[in-house]
Amino acid sequence: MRRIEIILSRLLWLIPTLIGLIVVVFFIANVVPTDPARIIAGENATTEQVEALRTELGFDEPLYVRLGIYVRDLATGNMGRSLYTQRPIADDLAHRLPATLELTFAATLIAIGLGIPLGVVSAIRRNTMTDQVLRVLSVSGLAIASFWLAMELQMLFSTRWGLTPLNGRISGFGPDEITGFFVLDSLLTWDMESLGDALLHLLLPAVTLALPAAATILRFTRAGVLEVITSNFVLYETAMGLPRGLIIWKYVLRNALISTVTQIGLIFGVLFSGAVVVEAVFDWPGLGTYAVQSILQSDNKAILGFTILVGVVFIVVNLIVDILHTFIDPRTLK
Amino acid sequence: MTGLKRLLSDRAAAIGAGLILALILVAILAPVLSPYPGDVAEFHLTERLLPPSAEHLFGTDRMGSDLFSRILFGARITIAIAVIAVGVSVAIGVPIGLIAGYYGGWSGGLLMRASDIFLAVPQIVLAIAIAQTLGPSVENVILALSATYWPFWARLVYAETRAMKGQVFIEAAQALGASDARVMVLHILPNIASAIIVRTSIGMGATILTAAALGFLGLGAPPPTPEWGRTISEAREFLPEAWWYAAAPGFAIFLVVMGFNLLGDGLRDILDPKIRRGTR
Amino acid sequence: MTDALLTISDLSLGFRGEAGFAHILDGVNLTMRPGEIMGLVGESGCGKTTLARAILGVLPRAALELRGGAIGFRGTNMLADDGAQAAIRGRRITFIPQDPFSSLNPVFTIGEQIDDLMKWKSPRRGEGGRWPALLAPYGRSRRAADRAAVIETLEAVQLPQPERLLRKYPHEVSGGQRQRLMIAMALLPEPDLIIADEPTTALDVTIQAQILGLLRRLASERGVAVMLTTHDLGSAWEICDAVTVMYAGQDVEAAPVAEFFTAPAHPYTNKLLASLPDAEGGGAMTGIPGEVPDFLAPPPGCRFAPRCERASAACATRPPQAARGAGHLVRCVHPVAAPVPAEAGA
Amino acid sequence: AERYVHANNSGYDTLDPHVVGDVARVATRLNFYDGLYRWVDNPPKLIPWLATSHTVSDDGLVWTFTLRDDVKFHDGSLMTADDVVWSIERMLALKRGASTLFLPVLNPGAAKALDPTHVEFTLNTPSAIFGSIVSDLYVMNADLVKEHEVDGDWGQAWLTDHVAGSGSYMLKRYDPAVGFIGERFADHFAGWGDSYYDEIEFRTVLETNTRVQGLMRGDYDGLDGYLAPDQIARLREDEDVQIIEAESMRVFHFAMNNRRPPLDDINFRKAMEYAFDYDGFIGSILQNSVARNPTIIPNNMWGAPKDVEGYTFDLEKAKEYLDKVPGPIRTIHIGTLAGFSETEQAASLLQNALAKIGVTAEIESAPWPVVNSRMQDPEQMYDMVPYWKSTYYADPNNWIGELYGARYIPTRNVSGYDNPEVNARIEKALASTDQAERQTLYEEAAKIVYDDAAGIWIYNTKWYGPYSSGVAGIRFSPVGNGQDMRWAHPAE
Amino acid sequence: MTEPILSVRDLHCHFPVRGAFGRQVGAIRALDGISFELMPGEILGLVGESGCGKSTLGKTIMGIQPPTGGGITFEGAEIAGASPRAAKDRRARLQYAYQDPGASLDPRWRIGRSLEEPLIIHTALGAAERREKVRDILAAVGLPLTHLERYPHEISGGQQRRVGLARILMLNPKVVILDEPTSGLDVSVQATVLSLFRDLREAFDLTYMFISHDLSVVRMMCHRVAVMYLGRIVEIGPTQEIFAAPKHPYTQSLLAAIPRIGGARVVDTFWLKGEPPDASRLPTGCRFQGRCPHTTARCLSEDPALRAVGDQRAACHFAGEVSPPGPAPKSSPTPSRRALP
Ligand SMILES: Nc1ncnc2c1ncn2[C@@H]1O[C@H](COP(=O)(O)OP(=O)(O)OP(=O)(O)O)[C@@H](O)[C@H]1O
Ligand SMILES: Nc1ncnc2c1ncn2[C@@H]1O[C@H](COP(=O)(O)OP(=O)(O)OP(=O)(O)O)[C@@H](O)[C@H]1O
Ligand SMILES: [Mg+2]
Ligand SMILES: [Mg+2]
Repeated sequence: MRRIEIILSRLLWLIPTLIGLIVVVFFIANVVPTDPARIIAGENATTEQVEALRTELGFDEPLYVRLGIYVRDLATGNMGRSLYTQRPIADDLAHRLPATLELTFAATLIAIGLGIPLGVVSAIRRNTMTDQVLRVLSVSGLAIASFWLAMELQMLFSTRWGLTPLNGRISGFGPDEITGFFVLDSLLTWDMESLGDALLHLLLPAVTLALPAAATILRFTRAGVLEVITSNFVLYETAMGLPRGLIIWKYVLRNALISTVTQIGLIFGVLFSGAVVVEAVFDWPGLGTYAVQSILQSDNKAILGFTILVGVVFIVVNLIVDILHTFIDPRTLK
Repeated sequence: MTGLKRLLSDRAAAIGAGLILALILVAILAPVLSPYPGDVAEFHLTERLLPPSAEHLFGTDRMGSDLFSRILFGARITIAIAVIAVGVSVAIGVPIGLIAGYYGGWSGGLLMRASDIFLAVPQIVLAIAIAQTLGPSVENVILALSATYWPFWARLVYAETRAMKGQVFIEAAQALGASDARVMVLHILPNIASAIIVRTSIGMGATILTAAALGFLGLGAPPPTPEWGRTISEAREFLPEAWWYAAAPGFAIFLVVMGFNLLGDGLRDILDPKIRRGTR
Repeated sequence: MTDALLTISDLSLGFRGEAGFAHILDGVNLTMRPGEIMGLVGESGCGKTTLARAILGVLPRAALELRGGAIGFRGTNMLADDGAQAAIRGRRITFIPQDPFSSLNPVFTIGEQIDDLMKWKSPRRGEGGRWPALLAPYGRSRRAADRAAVIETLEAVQLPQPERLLRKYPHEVSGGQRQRLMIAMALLPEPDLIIADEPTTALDVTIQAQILGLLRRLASERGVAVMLTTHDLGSAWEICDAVTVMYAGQDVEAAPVAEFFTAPAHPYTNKLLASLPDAEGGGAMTGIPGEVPDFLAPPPGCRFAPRCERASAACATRPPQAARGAGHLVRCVHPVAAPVPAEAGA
Repeated sequence: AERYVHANNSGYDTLDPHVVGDVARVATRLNFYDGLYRWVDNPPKLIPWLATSHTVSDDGLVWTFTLRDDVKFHDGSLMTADDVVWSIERMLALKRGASTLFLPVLNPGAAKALDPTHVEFTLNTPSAIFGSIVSDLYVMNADLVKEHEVDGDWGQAWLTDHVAGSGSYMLKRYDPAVGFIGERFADHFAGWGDSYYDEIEFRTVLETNTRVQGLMRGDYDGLDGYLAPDQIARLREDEDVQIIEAESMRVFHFAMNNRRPPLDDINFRKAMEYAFDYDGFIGSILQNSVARNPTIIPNNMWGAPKDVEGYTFDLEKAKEYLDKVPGPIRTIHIGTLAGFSETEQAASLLQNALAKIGVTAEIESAPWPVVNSRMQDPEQMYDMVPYWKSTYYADPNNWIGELYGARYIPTRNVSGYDNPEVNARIEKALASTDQAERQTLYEEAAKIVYDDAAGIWIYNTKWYGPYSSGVAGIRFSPVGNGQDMRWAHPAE
Repeated sequence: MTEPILSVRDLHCHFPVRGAFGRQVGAIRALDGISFELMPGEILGLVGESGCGKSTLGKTIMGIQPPTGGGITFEGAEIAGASPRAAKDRRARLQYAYQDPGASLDPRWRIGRSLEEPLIIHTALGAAERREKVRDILAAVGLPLTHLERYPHEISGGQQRRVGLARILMLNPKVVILDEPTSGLDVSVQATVLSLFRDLREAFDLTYMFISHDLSVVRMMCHRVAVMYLGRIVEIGPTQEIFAAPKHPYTQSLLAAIPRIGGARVVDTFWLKGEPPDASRLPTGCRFQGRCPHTTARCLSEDPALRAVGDQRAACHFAGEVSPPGPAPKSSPTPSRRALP
């Protein structure tokens, strides 16, 4: 009951935040020195053509009218057309979203799979060699520019050693589309060849993306475990002679995860944004590549749409994290 | 004084401080240290893409300029971006967070909602949107980073201030009749300063990474600026043969960000009153 | 004493930190018999908790430095680490913590925490079955028997609706109920000794009276020995059979409860009793001038000497325990002369 | 079945041939659709395609094309003159892509189907180049498209992802984020030889380095041909890769804003001409992979003046000219194209040389659309912009006319250069049908522009088509960039 | 009869309990109709279980916590509802000593600076005068001058309490509200701190409101005692009377719970069951009903008001008629302590 209330109130907060976001991003995107009408009209358009198009597309209207129109259209899922691809931006984004989500999920899984256990180990082996090494690694993980790491990994693993594919989500076109997630689709259609291929393509980008996130999770888990481990209930559980493994991996970890879970929401955002550059390096046909392309083409509406979509995904993920929180930490329901 | 000694006794923090000191020195002394200071703008077309050697420690770039010299000069840009962007963010975010956190209520809520909006999108995405709109230049990168980074500070300071407000000594000061300004500036601010300092250090690192990413995407400084992110993107075309071209700026970024992170971690250990009290 | 349950002899330990070695326990001797309720009293920071934790084996290992002595529980050396201790901890010796608010894990239901305890520490747990520890099965029949015991014990500590309680989270029950729960959990493994570290300090007087009464009744019914650490002499008076006083990491006096309050021999004990608020109102409490010594550089010998009016040069070496009566031991070169007649009103 | 895989540098966001006109995405137009004529080979020549021939009225206004009667669309229906008329109407209505070539000379409704195999276009002004641009009139299956029309959108929504053409390949798969696969259309009117590719796959691979590495790894069979010389050099070392060289018609030059001081002063412009290190740029940076092109018209295009040597890098001379420019000289702004490193390198080189003669220059990098829209606005135009002029049709007007004729100010003549001498010649050449006369007119015009130092002309791009050695039959033409895949086939 | 220096009338302080969407779903009635008077020079004890509203009462009087209803008169003037700053000067004469004095000092300020702060805020004294005054007061509370240079965490709990007092005394207050001034202190330290309170009262002519949950301390220190239960005063009267003959069942149970060293073990016979209910969910009628052994139907419906019973006043329908079950508290409950040498 209380959980539903929490979710509802979070959902309610979402609306003003989203509207605010749209307004802010809209204004940012419209301080442009460029003339979108001219870009749409194409390289060889005459001045009259451009003028006509400008009126037709409503670029003559004052900014707030255009904002109103934009928000109205947005409510119906219409983000306008991309200057560059000429397609509805909403379609473009929807089409590319699964690719980015697949990459981000894979990276999140890797980050969690690496970060949490290593964080726990680092904490319980505090100040040992293991801990020192892990700490150095995690600080390094956070200091590496992901695009650079991506380039270097690609250069070594793909170009030099030929172990992994260079770019893309799969060799050529993917398996028959059901969900848009290649790994899922190839499982659903039991296309093992595509599955292997897709996973191999996923490997480098996901790892690149995951490393800083894993480092963050490691640090938070370590700090969380260290904090929890000094708490009274751990002392009590230890004094009552419960096995160390049970205490650490069940009782301590669950408590330490409370703060880590909040981090995962933020990390998702980090990964999503990291995807912009990492996708660009690996030619991953997702939102990041789309965003970079839109940047190169000065396609403001597309960037606007991308930014809003990222905002929505980010907000939704944080909502999920909040809900998850109520399961991990029953005190939030109080 | 004792603070400095403590800082230096923490190995990680000492390394971090060392790296940053080196960065600052390099930035200041770039004209002296670099073997070819002219190569920031000067080309030697016949010496393009030479591998590292005694003459060119880090090799040469696509225009035949000495990479080592350019990396040294790049440090200046990096410092300028990080210091100004973080400085502006702090200058905006800290007062907002402090006031919103102290007074709370309606206006505080509004301020926080405003920062929520900015935080609803990963910083780099907003920064990209802004930088792309304004056009590529170092000034615009700084502007984009500041405009998108202040909410972090507002958030941090807000949370810290709220926590502080619950502290008995703040209530005691108020009960004593201290004015709001007095309580905020003399009591709250010094007590949350350590959190701000720690985050500033780590924030510098994060800002450098973001700025480099913008440079990499072509949203940063125009050529022939020796900005590190841009140098990496220039280098891409010449990989894997000219490996040094990307390796040098990549490592430079890594070391500097590492420096700030290590320093931040060390400062956290030193400044965190919880830990300090624990040692008593 | 062959019938001793717990024997602590010349225990000396401390913690090594940045500032140096803090010598917390200095030659502590203490004996407990089965079924005895022993009060370990002393002012804040005198090492009560440290001693309790030493017995439980939960002192922070990294900083700990053992200087000597032994803790024997029924012939097992609790300071060694040869596996026998693990079997005793939580089974033969259980623990009631000071703060019931933070000693239960906040994110698991009470039932789940008790289940884990019973899985590992129930008296019905067989020794055999060489399963890797964490994978050991929890048989259905034992589970049912354990569950019955849990319900029975929860009722014994007067917790209403035990079935429902098990489904709750710790934050959903009040402080008094939580402390009852801790008592139940301490009793469930059917131990020989319960270490209760200030179990009522965090509670109100009315609740304290309830909890102490409960603890005393159940302990004597079940024949469990209890070591109760407290700085509240009133609590000690209420439920203890015997009292040991500590000062700055040294045991100074041990006596049966009546004798302790009527015929204290150590100057410190006397001063302590004199510091109690006069129940009649009025009158001046003397307090004890001076401060507790620094553990980093404690005075040699008797640590109370610097604050003691009776101190002399002889106090620079620690006096041995001297018997003052049946079960009444004192460590002082200049004990307070004669036992004061009991009930000698003011 | 043999499949050819091509990695392309830009995305295939739409398959509609009427809304995009850029060279990078020419593959969908050439392979899925057919025009009335088709450009092939190098130097480019027009060959009959959907049309077998045409006639022009004496006044140069009425153009009548005779169509083939055996052209089948992919769905098997026959192409008729009505399809052609509908297609040109569609282009004129959408005002996108190649329509900008037609709009100035053709009004809506000015095309008529005389009978199923004859189409007549009535121009509103004579145009010597009309014959060259009908290759860009891609004919659609009008009936099919009309079925999918929504709200009078001329089938735009549907045609983004679908093909309604008669081209050599039929659409098999398409994903705007990935690319497309075409399947050989066996019934194509032009027939097929003995050897061909059954499938062609065009994939978008934005990063140059990835394309090059992919070709070397064997992921791809061919790439777009405008690679940096360093990449070409690397590819040459790979035994499994062949580089097909061809002189292109893509002139790299600096557009200069002739309207604004100090660039309105011929002495200053001359100083600029002498301040660019042509040899350093072509010789070192581009490693002599291209040839110097002294004027705006590509050397290999007719109409290019023969006796022009080209300006040389001579700072002494530059200084001399500069001294004749009165007053202090302000900072010069050079706009470069983000993502096109050659423009950055060229601008840096000029900046560097200018610094030596006391002129400060600043470089502003921006994406092409931004640069382009600024260039077209006289107020916002940079002082100089280095970029390429590509071949939209193989006629000198594509270069000299569009870049320096007053009629194209400000859209394509971004320098604002307006010289009556030049204008007269360009206008005359546009109206004339006499090839020899036109050639002379263009040669003269180009020479005048050269003497006026209206821009800095640097080189004519060379096309280096990188293909795997298993590919044969690539037929390069500057207009189609060798991506007309029907001629290609696996090597023996 | 002298005028009361401080009087509180029907004081209420409710804390809203908010559910989702910030809507109020209930209230914690921390103060629910408190009235009493404080005479110049007296020490009024305030006892009660944890969470019954003792600190809230103190803070509401101080203006730290705005009241939701009722009035407070200090030195003849109404001060309820005024912000601390508005009544700045008057408040200077009314001071509150925090429950945890360590926490009431800024951890980053040296003791000396903290002590000077009240003077900077309220007076126009020069730096030298301020320092002199600080030294005087510091001596009065029995701390060495060297402590001025220390940080709060560098001194002991008892010393922190002295610093807390010194800080309050800087402004020459009339009334000091001492919130649990000895909780957490060892008996040996407690003794010295209590005698300090007494000495200071003499030296500075102070009036104390002494909040505590330690009945024996209250008994020793106070002239009058008020017993609070869940936001109400359930019994108030002279210390002697309250301890000798408590009229309210709750007071009776409180007294019954105190260990009596040398006497019978109270834990074996202690009769009060249960714990106080959640302050946000008070029952109708008497708020002690759930735990009171004498509950009748009237108690369930009717909220008893404070009324005079003998020398004291109690809020119980049966005040004076009921006595605790089991062994009744002896009129002189504690066998006296033995004389100490
Ligand atoms: N891990 C440790 N490292 C260093 N000193 C410690 C450590 N644990 C405890 N001490 C010190 O040992 C002394 C005794 O502490 P202990 O907790 O045993 O006292 P206590 O008698 O239980 O006091 P209280 O009544 O306050 O609970 C204290 O001075 C404490 O600061
Ligand atoms: N600022 C606040 N907001 C909400 N509830 C509060 C606030 N302050 C106090 N309360 C509630 O009011 C009630 C009374 O609190 P108060 O601190 O006055 O109790 P107390 O008698 O001083 O207890 P203790 O003996 O523990 O100090 C408690 O239920 C408490 O939770
Ligand atoms: Mg303790
Ligand atoms: Mg309180």
